[in-house]
Amino acid sequence: MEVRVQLEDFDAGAEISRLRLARRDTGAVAAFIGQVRDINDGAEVSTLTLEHYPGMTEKALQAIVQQAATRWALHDALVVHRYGCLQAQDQIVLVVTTSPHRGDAFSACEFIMDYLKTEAPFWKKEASASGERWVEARSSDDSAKQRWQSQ
Amino acid sequence: MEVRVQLEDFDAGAEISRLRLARRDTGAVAAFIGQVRDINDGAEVSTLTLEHYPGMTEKALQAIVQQAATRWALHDALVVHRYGCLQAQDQIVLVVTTSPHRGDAFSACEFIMDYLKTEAPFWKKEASASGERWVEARSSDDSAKQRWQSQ
Amino acid sequence: MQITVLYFARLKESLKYSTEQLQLPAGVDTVAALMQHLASRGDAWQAMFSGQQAIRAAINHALVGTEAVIKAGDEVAFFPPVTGG
Amino acid sequence: MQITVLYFARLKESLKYSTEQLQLPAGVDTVAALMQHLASRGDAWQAMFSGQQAIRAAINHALVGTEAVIKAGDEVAFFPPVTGG
Repeated sequence: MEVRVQLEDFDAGAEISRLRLARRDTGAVAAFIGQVRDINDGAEVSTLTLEHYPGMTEKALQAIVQQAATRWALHDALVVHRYGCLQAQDQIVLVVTTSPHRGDAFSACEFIMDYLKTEAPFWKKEASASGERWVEARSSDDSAKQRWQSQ
Repeated sequence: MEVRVQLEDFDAGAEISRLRLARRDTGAVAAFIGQVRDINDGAEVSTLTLEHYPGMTEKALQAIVQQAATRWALHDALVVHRYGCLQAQDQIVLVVTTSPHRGDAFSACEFIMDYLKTEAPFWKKEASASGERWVEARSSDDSAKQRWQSQ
Repeated sequence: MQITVLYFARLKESLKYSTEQLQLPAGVDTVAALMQHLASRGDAWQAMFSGQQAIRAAINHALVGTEAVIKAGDEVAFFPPVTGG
Repeated sequence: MQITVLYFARLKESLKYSTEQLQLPAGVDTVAALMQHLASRGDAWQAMFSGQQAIRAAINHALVGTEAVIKAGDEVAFFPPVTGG
Protein backbone atom coordinates (compact mmCIF):
# COMPACT_ATOMS: atom_id res chain seq x y z
CA MET A 1 0.00 0.00 0.00
CA GLU A 2 1.80 3.10 -1.21
CA VAL A 3 0.91 6.78 -1.13
CA ARG A 4 2.87 9.53 -2.89
CA VAL A 5 2.28 13.29 -2.87
CA GLN A 6 4.52 14.89 -5.46
CA LEU A 7 5.17 17.88 -7.72
CA GLU A 8 6.19 15.75 -10.73
CA ASP A 9 3.92 14.08 -13.24
CA PHE A 10 3.52 10.29 -13.13
CA ASP A 11 3.42 7.49 -15.71
CA ALA A 12 0.00 5.94 -15.11
CA GLY A 13 0.61 3.05 -17.52
CA ALA A 14 3.88 2.09 -15.83
CA GLU A 15 2.35 2.24 -12.34
CA ILE A 16 -0.64 0.14 -13.41
CA SER A 17 1.64 -2.48 -15.01
CA ARG A 18 3.86 -2.60 -11.94
CA LEU A 19 0.93 -3.35 -9.61
CA ARG A 20 -0.67 -5.76 -12.07
CA LEU A 21 2.49 -7.84 -12.46
CA ALA A 22 3.49 -7.83 -8.78
CA ARG A 23 1.44 -10.93 -7.96
CA ARG A 24 0.58 -13.93 -10.12
CA ASP A 25 -2.73 -14.43 -8.28
CA THR A 26 -3.98 -10.93 -9.17
CA GLY A 27 -6.94 -11.17 -11.53
CA ALA A 28 -8.33 -7.63 -11.45
CA VAL A 29 -6.83 -4.15 -11.68
CA ALA A 30 -8.98 -1.04 -11.32
CA ALA A 31 -7.54 2.40 -11.96
CA PHE A 32 -8.69 5.99 -11.86
CA ILE A 33 -7.02 9.11 -13.24
CA GLY A 34 -8.23 12.62 -12.51
CA GLN A 35 -7.06 15.35 -14.86
CA VAL A 36 -7.42 19.14 -15.09
CA ARG A 37 -10.36 20.13 -17.30
CA ASP A 38 -10.17 23.25 -19.47
CA ILE A 39 -13.60 24.27 -18.18
CA ASN A 40 -15.05 24.16 -14.65
CA ASP A 41 -18.53 25.38 -13.74
CA GLY A 42 -18.72 27.04 -17.16
CA ALA A 43 -15.54 29.14 -16.80
CA GLU A 44 -12.41 28.56 -18.86
CA VAL A 45 -9.49 27.46 -16.70
CA SER A 46 -5.93 28.42 -17.62
CA THR A 47 -4.10 27.00 -14.59
CA LEU A 48 -5.01 25.04 -11.49
CA THR A 49 -2.82 25.34 -8.40
CA LEU A 50 -2.98 22.60 -5.79
CA GLU A 51 -1.95 23.33 -2.22
CA HIS A 52 -1.59 20.61 0.39
CA TYR A 53 -0.60 20.11 4.02
CA PRO A 54 2.76 18.29 3.98
CA GLY A 55 2.77 15.57 6.60
CA MET A 56 -0.95 15.46 7.16
CA THR A 57 -1.85 14.81 3.52
CA GLU A 58 0.25 11.65 3.33
CA LYS A 59 -1.18 10.40 6.62
CA ALA A 60 -4.75 11.06 5.52
CA LEU A 61 -4.21 9.18 2.25
CA GLN A 62 -2.55 6.29 4.04
CA ALA A 63 -5.48 6.05 6.47
CA ILE A 64 -7.96 5.98 3.56
CA VAL A 65 -6.02 3.23 1.78
CA GLN A 66 -5.78 1.18 4.99
CA GLN A 67 -9.52 1.50 5.50
CA ALA A 68 -10.11 0.23 1.94
CA ALA A 69 -7.78 -2.72 2.61
CA THR A 70 -9.86 -3.61 5.67
CA ARG A 71 -13.13 -3.56 3.75
CA TRP A 72 -12.10 -5.38 0.56
CA ALA A 73 -9.77 -8.22 -0.47
CA LEU A 74 -6.95 -6.14 -1.93
CA HIS A 75 -3.54 -7.30 -3.07
CA ASP A 76 -2.26 -3.76 -3.29
CA ALA A 77 -3.30 -0.13 -3.66
CA LEU A 78 -1.47 2.94 -4.87
CA VAL A 79 -2.35 6.63 -4.64
CA VAL A 80 -0.29 9.29 -6.39
CA HIS A 81 -1.50 12.89 -6.01
CA ARG A 82 0.23 15.96 -7.39
CA TYR A 83 0.47 19.47 -5.98
CA GLY A 84 1.72 22.72 -7.52
CA CYS A 85 0.68 24.53 -10.67
CA LEU A 86 -1.07 22.40 -13.31
CA GLN A 87 -2.59 23.09 -16.71
CA ALA A 88 -5.49 21.65 -18.70
CA GLN A 89 -5.04 17.90 -19.30
CA ASP A 90 -2.33 17.58 -16.66
CA GLN A 91 -2.84 14.50 -14.50
CA ILE A 92 -3.86 15.30 -10.90
CA VAL A 93 -4.38 11.96 -9.22
CA LEU A 94 -3.93 8.25 -9.87
CA VAL A 95 -5.51 5.46 -7.83
CA VAL A 96 -4.77 1.82 -8.64
CA THR A 97 -6.14 -1.22 -6.80
CA THR A 98 -5.42 -4.90 -7.41
CA SER A 99 -7.40 -7.88 -6.20
CA PRO A 100 -8.24 -11.49 -7.08
CA HIS A 101 -11.72 -10.32 -8.19
CA ARG A 102 -13.10 -7.29 -9.98
CA GLY A 103 -15.80 -6.30 -7.48
CA ASP A 104 -13.25 -5.65 -4.74
CA ALA A 105 -10.88 -3.78 -7.06
CA PHE A 106 -13.67 -1.51 -8.34
CA SER A 107 -15.21 -0.77 -4.94
CA ALA A 108 -11.88 -0.06 -3.25
CA CYS A 109 -10.76 2.25 -6.07
CA GLU A 110 -13.96 4.31 -5.99
CA PHE A 111 -14.01 4.34 -2.16
CA ILE A 112 -10.46 5.72 -2.08
CA MET A 113 -11.38 8.49 -4.54
CA ASP A 114 -14.58 9.41 -2.65
CA TYR A 115 -12.74 9.63 0.68
CA LEU A 116 -9.78 11.45 -0.83
CA LYS A 117 -12.20 14.09 -2.17
CA THR A 118 -13.56 14.85 1.31
CA GLU A 119 -10.77 13.95 3.77
CA ALA A 120 -7.37 14.51 2.17
CA PRO A 121 -6.08 18.08 2.72
CA PHE A 122 -5.73 19.44 -0.81
CA TRP A 123 -7.11 22.76 -2.02
CA LYS A 124 -7.54 23.90 -5.61
CA LYS A 125 -7.24 27.43 -6.91
CA GLU A 126 -8.25 28.15 -10.48
CA ALA A 127 -6.83 30.93 -12.61
CA SER A 128 -8.72 32.13 -15.68
CA ALA A 129 -8.95 35.28 -17.78
CA SER A 130 -11.27 36.74 -15.13
CA GLY A 131 -8.84 36.18 -12.27
CA GLU A 132 -8.18 33.63 -9.55
CA ARG A 133 -10.67 31.80 -7.36
CA TRP A 134 -10.56 29.02 -4.78
CA VAL A 135 -12.61 26.01 -5.88
CA GLU A 136 -15.60 25.44 -3.57
CA ALA A 137 -16.16 22.03 -2.00
CA ARG A 138 -19.12 20.20 -3.55
CA SER A 139 -21.96 18.70 -1.57
CA SER A 140 -22.06 15.91 -4.17
CA ASP A 141 -18.67 14.81 -2.85
CA ASP A 142 -20.11 14.51 0.65
CA SER A 143 -22.98 12.37 -0.59
CA ALA A 144 -20.59 10.20 -2.62
CA LYS A 145 -18.70 9.50 0.61
CA GLN A 146 -21.85 8.90 2.66
CA ARG A 147 -22.92 6.10 0.33
CA TRP A 148 -20.10 3.96 1.74
CA GLN A 149 -21.18 4.55 5.33
CA SER A 150 -24.66 3.12 4.88
CA GLN A 151 -23.41 -0.11 3.32
CA MET B 1 -17.03 4.20 -28.52
CA GLU B 2 -14.71 1.46 -29.72
CA VAL B 3 -14.74 -2.29 -29.30
CA ARG B 4 -11.91 -4.63 -30.34
CA VAL B 5 -11.71 -8.42 -30.12
CA GLN B 6 -8.17 -9.51 -30.90
CA LEU B 7 -5.51 -12.19 -30.58
CA GLU B 8 -2.70 -9.72 -29.82
CA ASP B 9 -1.84 -8.18 -26.47
CA PHE B 10 -2.63 -4.50 -25.90
CA ASP B 11 -0.82 -1.55 -24.32
CA ALA B 12 -3.18 -0.51 -21.53
CA GLY B 13 -1.18 2.61 -20.65
CA ALA B 14 -1.19 3.87 -24.24
CA GLU B 15 -4.94 3.24 -24.65
CA ILE B 16 -5.73 5.00 -21.36
CA SER B 17 -3.59 8.02 -22.35
CA ARG B 18 -5.19 8.20 -25.77
CA LEU B 19 -8.72 8.36 -24.34
CA ARG B 20 -7.66 10.72 -21.53
CA LEU B 21 -6.09 13.23 -23.93
CA ALA B 22 -8.80 13.06 -26.61
CA ARG B 23 -10.92 15.78 -25.01
CA ARG B 24 -9.87 18.80 -22.97
CA ASP B 25 -13.11 18.72 -20.97
CA THR B 26 -12.48 15.18 -19.72
CA GLY B 27 -11.88 15.19 -15.96
CA ALA B 28 -12.16 11.51 -15.08
CA VAL B 29 -10.77 8.29 -16.53
CA ALA B 30 -11.70 4.90 -15.09
CA ALA B 31 -10.00 1.74 -16.29
CA PHE B 32 -10.17 -1.96 -15.61
CA ILE B 33 -7.76 -4.71 -16.62
CA GLY B 34 -8.51 -8.41 -16.20
CA GLN B 35 -5.56 -10.76 -16.29
CA VAL B 36 -5.02 -14.54 -16.15
CA ARG B 37 -4.39 -15.73 -12.59
CA ASP B 38 -2.01 -18.63 -11.93
CA ILE B 39 -4.66 -20.19 -9.67
CA ASN B 40 -8.43 -20.53 -10.17
CA ASP B 41 -10.75 -22.27 -7.69
CA GLY B 42 -7.67 -23.70 -5.98
CA ALA B 43 -6.14 -25.35 -9.06
CA GLU B 44 -2.93 -24.20 -10.71
CA VAL B 45 -3.55 -22.91 -14.22
CA SER B 46 -0.92 -23.34 -16.92
CA THR B 47 -2.84 -21.90 -19.90
CA LEU B 48 -6.22 -20.33 -20.48
CA THR B 49 -7.80 -20.57 -23.92
CA LEU B 50 -10.50 -18.08 -24.84
CA GLU B 51 -13.00 -18.92 -27.55
CA HIS B 52 -15.44 -16.38 -28.93
CA TYR B 53 -18.19 -16.03 -31.56
CA PRO B 54 -16.76 -13.80 -34.30
CA GLY B 55 -19.39 -11.30 -35.40
CA MET B 56 -21.69 -11.72 -32.42
CA THR B 57 -19.05 -10.94 -29.79
CA GLU B 58 -18.28 -7.53 -31.29
CA LYS B 59 -21.99 -6.72 -31.59
CA ALA B 60 -22.67 -7.77 -28.00
CA LEU B 61 -19.82 -5.59 -26.70
CA GLN B 62 -20.95 -2.65 -28.81
CA ALA B 63 -24.50 -3.00 -27.44
CA ILE B 64 -23.18 -3.03 -23.84
CA VAL B 65 -21.07 0.07 -24.44
CA GLN B 66 -24.00 1.88 -26.06
CA GLN B 67 -26.19 1.04 -23.10
CA ALA B 68 -23.57 2.48 -20.73
CA ALA B 69 -23.42 5.66 -22.85
CA THR B 70 -27.18 6.03 -22.50
CA ARG B 71 -27.10 5.70 -18.72
CA TRP B 72 -24.07 7.88 -17.90
CA ALA B 73 -22.43 11.07 -19.19
CA LEU B 74 -19.54 9.50 -21.08
CA HIS B 75 -17.05 11.19 -23.38
CA ASP B 76 -15.78 7.86 -24.66
CA ALA B 77 -15.49 4.17 -23.85
CA LEU B 78 -13.15 1.46 -25.08
CA VAL B 79 -13.30 -2.31 -24.72
CA VAL B 80 -10.42 -4.54 -25.85
CA HIS B 81 -10.86 -8.27 -25.26
CA ARG B 82 -8.44 -10.98 -26.32
CA TYR B 83 -9.08 -14.53 -27.50
CA GLY B 84 -6.72 -17.47 -28.08
CA CYS B 85 -4.24 -19.14 -25.77
CA LEU B 86 -3.09 -17.06 -22.78
CA GLN B 87 -0.77 -17.68 -19.83
CA ALA B 88 -0.63 -16.48 -16.23
CA GLN B 89 -0.39 -12.67 -16.03
CA ASP B 90 -1.42 -12.20 -19.65
CA GLN B 91 -3.94 -9.41 -20.03
CA ILE B 92 -7.45 -10.61 -21.00
CA VAL B 93 -9.60 -7.50 -21.12
CA LEU B 94 -9.31 -3.72 -20.90
CA VAL B 95 -12.20 -1.33 -20.31
CA VAL B 96 -11.62 2.44 -20.28
CA THR B 97 -14.29 5.10 -19.76
CA THR B 98 -13.90 8.88 -19.80
CA SER B 99 -16.29 11.49 -18.45
CA PRO B 100 -16.40 15.00 -17.01
CA HIS B 101 -16.97 13.47 -13.54
CA ARG B 102 -15.67 10.43 -11.68
CA GLY B 103 -19.02 8.92 -10.65
CA ASP B 104 -20.07 8.39 -14.27
CA ALA B 105 -16.68 7.04 -15.33
CA PHE B 106 -16.61 4.51 -12.45
CA SER B 107 -20.21 3.32 -12.86
CA ALA B 108 -19.98 2.94 -16.63
CA CYS B 109 -16.68 1.02 -16.39
CA GLU B 110 -18.03 -1.45 -13.81
CA PHE B 111 -21.35 -1.77 -15.66
CA ILE B 112 -19.54 -2.68 -18.89
CA MET B 113 -17.49 -5.35 -17.08
CA ASP B 114 -20.54 -6.82 -15.33
CA TYR B 115 -22.51 -7.05 -18.57
CA LEU B 116 -19.53 -8.35 -20.54
CA LYS B 117 -19.20 -11.17 -17.98
CA THR B 118 -22.77 -12.36 -18.59
CA GLU B 119 -23.67 -11.29 -22.15
CA ALA B 120 -20.57 -11.27 -24.35
CA PRO B 121 -19.98 -14.66 -26.01
CA PHE B 122 -16.56 -15.69 -24.68
CA TRP B 123 -15.73 -19.07 -23.16
CA LYS B 124 -12.68 -19.98 -21.11
CA LYS B 125 -10.95 -23.35 -21.00
CA GLU B 126 -8.25 -23.91 -18.43
CA ALA B 127 -5.35 -26.32 -18.81
CA SER B 128 -3.44 -27.50 -15.74
CA ALA B 129 -1.32 -30.50 -14.74
CA SER B 130 -4.56 -32.43 -14.17
CA GLY B 131 -5.93 -31.79 -17.67
CA GLU B 132 -8.31 -29.39 -19.38
CA ARG B 133 -11.65 -28.07 -18.15
CA TRP B 134 -14.19 -25.51 -19.30
CA VAL B 135 -14.61 -22.73 -16.75
CA GLU B 136 -18.13 -22.73 -15.25
CA ALA B 137 -20.22 -19.55 -15.27
CA ARG B 138 -20.54 -18.00 -11.79
CA SER B 139 -23.83 -17.06 -10.20
CA SER B 140 -21.98 -14.10 -8.60
CA ASP B 141 -21.64 -12.67 -12.12
CA ASP B 142 -25.41 -12.83 -12.58
CA SER B 143 -25.99 -11.00 -9.31
CA ALA B 144 -23.37 -8.38 -10.22
CA LYS B 145 -25.33 -7.69 -13.39
CA GLN B 146 -28.72 -7.67 -11.65
CA ARG B 147 -27.58 -4.86 -9.33
CA TRP B 148 -27.74 -2.49 -12.30
CA GLN B 149 -31.27 -3.50 -13.19
CA SER B 150 -32.76 -2.51 -9.85
CA GLN B 151 -31.25 0.99 -9.90
CA MET C 1 -36.48 -24.28 -44.61
CA GLN C 2 -32.68 -24.17 -44.48
CA ILE C 3 -30.71 -22.55 -41.64
CA THR C 4 -27.11 -22.44 -40.42
CA VAL C 5 -26.41 -23.81 -36.93
CA LEU C 6 -23.25 -23.00 -34.96
CA TYR C 7 -21.94 -24.69 -31.81
CA PHE C 8 -19.39 -23.22 -29.40
CA ALA C 9 -17.13 -24.21 -26.51
CA ARG C 10 -18.23 -27.38 -24.64
CA LEU C 11 -20.98 -28.06 -27.19
CA LYS C 12 -18.59 -27.88 -30.13
CA GLU C 13 -16.24 -30.29 -28.38
CA SER C 14 -18.88 -32.81 -27.32
CA LEU C 15 -20.79 -32.77 -30.60
CA LYS C 16 -17.64 -32.59 -32.72
CA TYR C 17 -19.48 -30.06 -34.87
CA SER C 18 -18.76 -26.36 -35.11
CA THR C 19 -21.22 -25.50 -37.87
CA GLU C 20 -23.73 -27.17 -40.17
CA GLN C 21 -26.30 -26.29 -42.80
CA LEU C 22 -29.58 -27.79 -41.65
CA GLN C 23 -32.84 -28.46 -43.55
CA LEU C 24 -35.56 -28.16 -40.88
CA PRO C 25 -38.56 -30.53 -41.02
CA ALA C 26 -41.97 -28.84 -41.18
CA GLY C 27 -43.15 -27.73 -37.73
CA VAL C 28 -39.64 -27.13 -36.38
CA ASP C 29 -39.71 -23.34 -36.29
CA THR C 30 -38.70 -22.30 -32.75
CA VAL C 31 -35.48 -22.64 -30.78
CA ALA C 32 -37.20 -25.10 -28.43
CA ALA C 33 -38.35 -27.26 -31.34
CA LEU C 34 -34.89 -27.15 -32.91
CA MET C 35 -33.33 -28.27 -29.61
CA GLN C 36 -35.76 -31.20 -29.44
CA HIS C 37 -34.96 -32.05 -33.06
CA LEU C 38 -31.21 -32.01 -32.33
CA ALA C 39 -31.64 -34.06 -29.12
CA SER C 40 -33.34 -36.77 -31.21
CA ARG C 41 -30.00 -37.44 -32.93
CA GLY C 42 -29.10 -39.38 -29.75
CA ASP C 43 -25.84 -39.80 -27.79
CA ALA C 44 -23.95 -36.54 -27.25
CA TRP C 45 -26.82 -34.62 -28.90
CA GLN C 46 -29.33 -36.06 -26.51
CA ALA C 47 -27.05 -35.26 -23.56
CA MET C 48 -26.56 -31.65 -24.68
CA PHE C 49 -30.08 -30.72 -25.78
CA SER C 50 -32.39 -32.62 -23.46
CA GLY C 51 -32.38 -29.92 -20.80
CA GLN C 52 -29.82 -31.06 -18.18
CA GLN C 53 -27.16 -28.69 -19.54
CA ALA C 54 -27.52 -24.94 -19.34
CA ILE C 55 -27.59 -23.78 -22.95
CA ARG C 56 -27.89 -20.32 -24.43
CA ALA C 57 -29.17 -19.63 -27.94
CA ALA C 58 -28.67 -16.75 -30.35
CA ILE C 59 -30.38 -16.00 -33.65
CA ASN C 60 -28.46 -13.81 -36.08
CA HIS C 61 -26.06 -12.68 -33.32
CA ALA C 62 -28.75 -11.73 -30.79
CA LEU C 63 -29.39 -13.71 -27.58
CA VAL C 64 -32.89 -15.23 -27.61
CA GLY C 65 -35.11 -17.38 -25.42
CA THR C 66 -36.25 -20.88 -26.42
CA GLU C 67 -39.61 -19.51 -27.57
CA ALA C 68 -37.92 -17.47 -30.35
CA VAL C 69 -39.11 -18.15 -33.90
CA ILE C 70 -36.64 -19.33 -36.54
CA LYS C 71 -36.91 -18.12 -40.14
CA ALA C 72 -35.33 -19.47 -43.32
CA GLY C 73 -31.70 -18.35 -43.70
CA ASP C 74 -31.26 -17.63 -39.99
CA GLU C 75 -27.94 -18.24 -38.25
CA VAL C 76 -28.77 -20.07 -35.02
CA ALA C 77 -26.04 -20.57 -32.40
CA PHE C 78 -25.93 -22.74 -29.28
CA PHE C 79 -23.40 -22.30 -26.47
CA PRO C 80 -22.90 -22.62 -22.70
CA PRO C 81 -23.30 -19.62 -20.35
CA VAL C 82 -20.49 -17.19 -21.16
CA THR C 83 -17.30 -16.89 -19.08
CA GLY C 84 -15.23 -14.07 -20.59
CA GLY C 85 -13.68 -11.04 -18.99
CA MET D 1 0.76 27.00 26.89
CA GLN D 2 2.45 27.34 23.53
CA ILE D 3 1.20 25.78 20.32
CA THR D 4 1.88 26.02 16.59
CA VAL D 5 -0.96 27.18 14.36
CA LEU D 6 -1.05 26.62 10.60
CA TYR D 7 -3.37 28.21 8.03
CA PHE D 8 -4.02 26.88 4.53
CA ALA D 9 -5.56 27.94 1.23
CA ARG D 10 -8.13 30.76 1.48
CA LEU D 11 -7.34 31.28 5.18
CA LYS D 12 -3.63 31.66 4.55
CA GLU D 13 -4.32 34.20 1.81
CA SER D 14 -6.87 36.27 3.76
CA LEU D 15 -4.93 36.26 7.04
CA LYS D 16 -1.55 36.66 5.33
CA TYR D 17 -0.26 34.09 7.81
CA SER D 18 0.80 30.54 7.03
CA THR D 19 2.12 29.62 10.46
CA GLU D 20 2.69 31.11 13.89
CA GLN D 21 3.84 30.13 17.36
CA LEU D 22 1.06 31.10 19.74
CA GLN D 23 1.02 31.51 23.53
CA LEU D 24 -2.54 30.65 24.56
CA PRO D 25 -4.20 32.61 27.39
CA ALA D 26 -5.46 30.52 30.30
CA GLY D 27 -8.88 28.98 29.52
CA VAL D 28 -8.28 28.72 25.78
CA ASP D 29 -7.91 24.96 25.52
CA THR D 30 -10.32 23.79 22.83
CA VAL D 31 -10.53 24.37 19.09
CA ALA D 32 -13.73 26.39 19.58
CA ALA D 33 -12.05 28.62 22.19
CA LEU D 34 -9.00 29.07 19.96
CA MET D 35 -11.23 30.13 17.06
CA GLN D 36 -12.97 32.70 19.28
CA HIS D 37 -9.57 33.92 20.44
CA LEU D 38 -8.37 34.31 16.85
CA ALA D 39 -11.63 36.04 15.78
CA SER D 40 -11.00 38.65 18.48
CA ARG D 41 -7.99 39.88 16.48
CA GLY D 42 -10.56 41.67 14.27
CA ASP D 43 -10.77 42.33 10.51
CA ALA D 44 -9.85 39.32 8.38
CA TRP D 45 -9.55 37.18 11.51
CA GLN D 46 -13.03 38.07 12.61
CA ALA D 47 -14.38 37.34 9.14
CA MET D 48 -12.68 33.94 9.01
CA PHE D 49 -13.31 32.65 12.53
CA SER D 50 -16.67 34.04 13.54
CA GLY D 51 -18.60 31.15 12.01
CA GLN D 52 -19.80 32.40 8.60
CA GLN D 53 -17.04 30.53 6.79
CA ALA D 54 -16.89 26.73 6.73
CA ILE D 55 -13.64 25.88 8.49
CA ARG D 56 -12.04 22.52 9.22
CA ALA D 57 -9.52 21.96 12.01
CA ALA D 58 -6.82 19.36 12.55
CA ILE D 59 -4.68 18.67 15.62
CA ASN D 60 -1.35 16.95 15.00
CA HIS D 61 -2.45 15.91 11.46
CA ALA D 62 -5.81 14.42 12.47
CA LEU D 63 -9.16 16.04 11.58
CA VAL D 64 -11.02 17.11 14.75
CA GLY D 65 -14.28 18.77 15.74
CA THR D 66 -14.41 22.16 17.47
CA GLU D 67 -14.87 20.47 20.86
CA ALA D 68 -11.39 18.90 20.60
CA VAL D 69 -8.98 19.72 23.44
CA ILE D 70 -5.66 21.41 22.69
CA LYS D 71 -2.51 20.49 24.63
CA ALA D 72 0.83 22.28 24.92
CA GLY D 73 3.05 21.67 21.89
CA ASP D 74 0.16 20.70 19.61
CA GLU D 75 0.18 21.58 15.93
CA VAL D 76 -3.26 23.02 15.19
CA ALA D 77 -4.27 23.65 11.58
CA PHE D 78 -7.22 25.55 10.10
CA PHE D 79 -8.36 25.23 6.50
CA PRO D 80 -11.44 25.31 4.23
CA PRO D 81 -13.26 22.09 3.20
CA VAL D 82 -10.89 20.13 0.97
CA THR D 83 -11.10 20.09 -2.83
CA GLY D 84 -8.42 17.69 -4.10
CA GLY D 85 -8.67 14.75 -6.50
